[in-house]
Amino acid sequence: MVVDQDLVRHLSESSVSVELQTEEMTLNIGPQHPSTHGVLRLVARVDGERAFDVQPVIGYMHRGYEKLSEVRTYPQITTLINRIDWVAGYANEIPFVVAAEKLLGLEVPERAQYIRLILTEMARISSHLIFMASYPLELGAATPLFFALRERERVLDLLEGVTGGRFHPNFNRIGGVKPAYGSGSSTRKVIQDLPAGFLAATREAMDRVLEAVEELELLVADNEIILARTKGIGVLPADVAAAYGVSGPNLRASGVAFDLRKVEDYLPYHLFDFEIPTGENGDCWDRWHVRLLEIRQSVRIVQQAIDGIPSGPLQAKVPKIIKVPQGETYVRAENPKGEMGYYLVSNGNQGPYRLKIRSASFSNISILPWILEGVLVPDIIAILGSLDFVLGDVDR
Amino acid sequence: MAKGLWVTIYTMVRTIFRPGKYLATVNYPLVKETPVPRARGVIALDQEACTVCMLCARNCPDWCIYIEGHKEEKPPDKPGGRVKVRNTLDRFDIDYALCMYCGICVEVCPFDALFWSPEYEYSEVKMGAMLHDMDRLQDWLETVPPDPELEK
Amino acid sequence: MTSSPSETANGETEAAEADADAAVEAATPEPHPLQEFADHVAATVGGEGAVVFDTVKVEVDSGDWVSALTTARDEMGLIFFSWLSATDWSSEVQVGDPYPEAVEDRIEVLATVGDISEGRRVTFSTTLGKDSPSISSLVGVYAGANWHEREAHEMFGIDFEGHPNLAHLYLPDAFVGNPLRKSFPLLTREVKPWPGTVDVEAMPGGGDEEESADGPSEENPEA
Amino acid sequence: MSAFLSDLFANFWVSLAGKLLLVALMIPLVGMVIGYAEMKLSAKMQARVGPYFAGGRWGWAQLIADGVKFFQKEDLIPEEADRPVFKIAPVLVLISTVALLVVIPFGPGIIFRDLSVGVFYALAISSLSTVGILMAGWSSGNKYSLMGGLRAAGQLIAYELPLVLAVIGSVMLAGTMSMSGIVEAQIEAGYPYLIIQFVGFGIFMVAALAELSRIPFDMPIAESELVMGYLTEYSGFRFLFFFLAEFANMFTLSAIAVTLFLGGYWLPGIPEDVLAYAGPVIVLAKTFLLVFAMIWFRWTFPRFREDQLQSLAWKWLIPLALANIIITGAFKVYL
Repeated sequence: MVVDQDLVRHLSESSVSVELQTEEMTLNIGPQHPSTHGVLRLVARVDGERAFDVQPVIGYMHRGYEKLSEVRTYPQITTLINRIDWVAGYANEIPFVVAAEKLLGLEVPERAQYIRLILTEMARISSHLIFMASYPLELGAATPLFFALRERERVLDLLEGVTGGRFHPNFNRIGGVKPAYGSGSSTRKVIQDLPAGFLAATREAMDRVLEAVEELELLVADNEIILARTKGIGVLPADVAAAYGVSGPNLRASGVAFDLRKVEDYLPYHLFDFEIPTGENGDCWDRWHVRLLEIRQSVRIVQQAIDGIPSGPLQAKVPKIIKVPQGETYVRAENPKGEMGYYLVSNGNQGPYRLKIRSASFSNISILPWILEGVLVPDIIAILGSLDFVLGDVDR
Repeated sequence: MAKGLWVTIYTMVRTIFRPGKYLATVNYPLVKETPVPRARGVIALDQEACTVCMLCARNCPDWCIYIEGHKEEKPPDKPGGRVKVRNTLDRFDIDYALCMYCGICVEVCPFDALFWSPEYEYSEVKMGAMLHDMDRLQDWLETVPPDPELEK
Repeated sequence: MTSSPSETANGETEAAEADADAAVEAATPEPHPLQEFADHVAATVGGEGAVVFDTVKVEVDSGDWVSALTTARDEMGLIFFSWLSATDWSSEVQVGDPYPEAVEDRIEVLATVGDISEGRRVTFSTTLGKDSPSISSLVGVYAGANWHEREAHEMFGIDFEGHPNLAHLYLPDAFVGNPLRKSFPLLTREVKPWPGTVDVEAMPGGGDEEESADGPSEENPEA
Repeated sequence: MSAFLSDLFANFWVSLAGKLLLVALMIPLVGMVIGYAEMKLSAKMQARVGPYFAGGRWGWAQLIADGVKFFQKEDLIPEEADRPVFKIAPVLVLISTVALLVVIPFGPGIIFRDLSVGVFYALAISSLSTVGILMAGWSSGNKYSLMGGLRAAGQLIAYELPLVLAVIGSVMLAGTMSMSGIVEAQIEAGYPYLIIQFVGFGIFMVAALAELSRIPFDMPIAESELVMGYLTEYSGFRFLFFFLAEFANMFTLSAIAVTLFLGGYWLPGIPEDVLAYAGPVIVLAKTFLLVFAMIWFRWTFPRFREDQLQSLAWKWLIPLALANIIITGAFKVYL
């Protein structure tokens, strides 16, 4: 009998492996991916569904605003900076003009302060509504998107009615808010105060926002699948968050009641009654819930501000060509995404010598390598979405 | 879960039966929303009012306004009067592909030659066509709305 | 080529400047409520504290950089890392306006840290030489310094010793140069002529006021 | 004339061709109706208009326009793809849908083929579509597709079991595996099996959603995670096949549920001679009711995570289905 020696050897050497040999795979999430909110790229090394190393790659949207600011005048820069975090464009302008006003030593008229505050809070509401819209979408629920966007549309319409821009209001001027249309004009000078009916329309819109927030709560907070997908996922302890510079609602979700609106004086927030909502565990659910509660607080602030808005001038007396005196200052503000600040170095000219833009999302997503270690691929998306970043705010 | 299902079915029923009240969107090319009067849609130019002072071009953060002009002598109104020198506009282009819609040019114009119009439907297939010349900008002037009333 | 905001050559803006100056003088308060805190921080970490326009700024020696911030974190409770960046102080400026008075050529590294309870914040600053600036990395103290230091590295060419991965953050790997240095030209403004150079004539109606509003004097010598 | 017609249809080949034509026409038709319903209903649930332009009124021609668009598109096949498998996969998915339609009774005697093992056949064929999905994911040469395909495979294994176990109750009660036999048994009993098999019905619908990979079980597609999962690399008419198959599959699986649990073409109070004509209408009405529920769920719920889906299947649905079988058995014995 002829025995195939090769076959025998092959059979004797082969063994059944009990340990499953798996191969690691590099998954390139982004820069074009439906849920990276723009051009964020994550290089994830995954073993099956579990990622053991995720490295973000940013810079696809770097526009060099810090350099561009050095060749522009102060009024021109507000045009640029409301494109940093474009879902809350208005809020970006505030710390910058406040920084310039600080160097100039200007007192901003009360009415202008109130208008700034109302519009900032409306920008916060619209930004948080975008989060309310996009976050369930990342978990697969499409309908909350439209409920949130519908209300955001209402808020943006009001913003547009005042400023003329939905996303890029460019409404703040050093010393106040945009004073007049054709300001140099000797023939036709139109003051840009709030348009008639704005206060009543805002009051109504705020009520509608509250209704929509209730609906969103029913749709999202009442859903067991959402809870299963977010509770205990992506837990961020407060001390780690602080060390990475994670700020805003993401920090408050970790249980820290810290809000720059309470401790800084860039806008007269001390006149109004509002609370700082905080989370308990710092997980994805808390980050969602804190933002939901913040919408309610912002609505409260807007309602109070509308009731108490004083009349008066819209702008302090400023020279026509603004030259900011020498000096340097750092002004930070509580933006919808977190701490937004400008370190302004002026050399006494029409434009800044150096402008450092501290944007919230940049620090907020620097936590990603830490927080995404060892999570499942669906959780990458859940955590990513819960951090609520905007790529313009990351790359500047 | 049940509450979420209730929200969607409730919205569906009320949207079907009272679309006028509850519909959040419009059939865009068929129905159009009116933009607010202050909306920064497109910049209109009043050629008559422009004195070619270059202020807008110089204040533009993007350098997207191109102006050329020349001096023109006007005969005196009365015989024996002074000969008037007037600046005449030869070229006034705004490159909307570059424009950031900040409105600084409109604000700095001392002669009320520039206005914002809320008109928005002027997209083009080719980028070069986004450069509007002075005649096109003049045409936008008709769409400029009166200023809104102010809140007291 | 200087190409945008710069001082105006003619003297018509003097009145406006005087206005601004007066406003500044009137509003700068002398003893600042934060001065005490600034002195306290400076004494604890070993440096010089000042309050500039409501910002507590503490200057430390570049050799004490890490130890100063460690002290700030551990003893002052400043656990929140806000940002780290730098300023290129230079008398020769490629783009934008130079400093009016001569400045010592140096790179100033800035880092702002704060607490997350009372809202106190301190901007630490240290000075480095212009040629191959180098400083110890803060990553061991504040984990968040990682990206900020990478940004400062590519933008200013500062070498952070001990940084785990000092690669480019925004720019392509092959990019040469440090864009935020004052010696780095801004290409977009180099390749296109300024449309404001064309000048027809001084305006008949507006007088000289409008002229003073225009931009760089170099490009518009008539103005 | 009618004698000629009946003679003609008595011919095996002619009747086969006629039935094939009918089935082949029904799939795109049903797919389009459901696709349109999904677009329009989801729009209303979100306070939107939905399609309104194509066709003039209510956008009724939207899906026809979409279909034409898909056929015009370039048929892209990635270089790294396993070409034959990549090409076959969408066809396989569509075929499984067509084949399912064959055993659904639309009225007394109105059935393409009354198999004695109809239920068995339906369940076997319905899992074929998942094989097609696995093939699509595997052959695309794309990591996202691969993950989507593997998720689909995991889902197939996890949900085929509850699906099979859920229908056993009805089969036991009817004592037959023929689809029309089960309907007749329900008519005879005088009540739809839903009344005693509500657990089975619930499990069947959940498993059917998973089988269809629709929200909340759309992990194989999961556009926010895996871009489009196994569909990522498909374009043109191959994508259209998947698209149609999804909607048609919604219909067929709902029709099976109607047959097994909701009494098929039977409605209480309607005499039998009317049923012969009204049967298809009743089946369609009941089926579209279930399809509507599927659409409703899709536009309300988010999606599960893969491991949550697995634990739902193995820890909840399978034990529940087994318990249901035991209880049904006891019920059958003591009745």
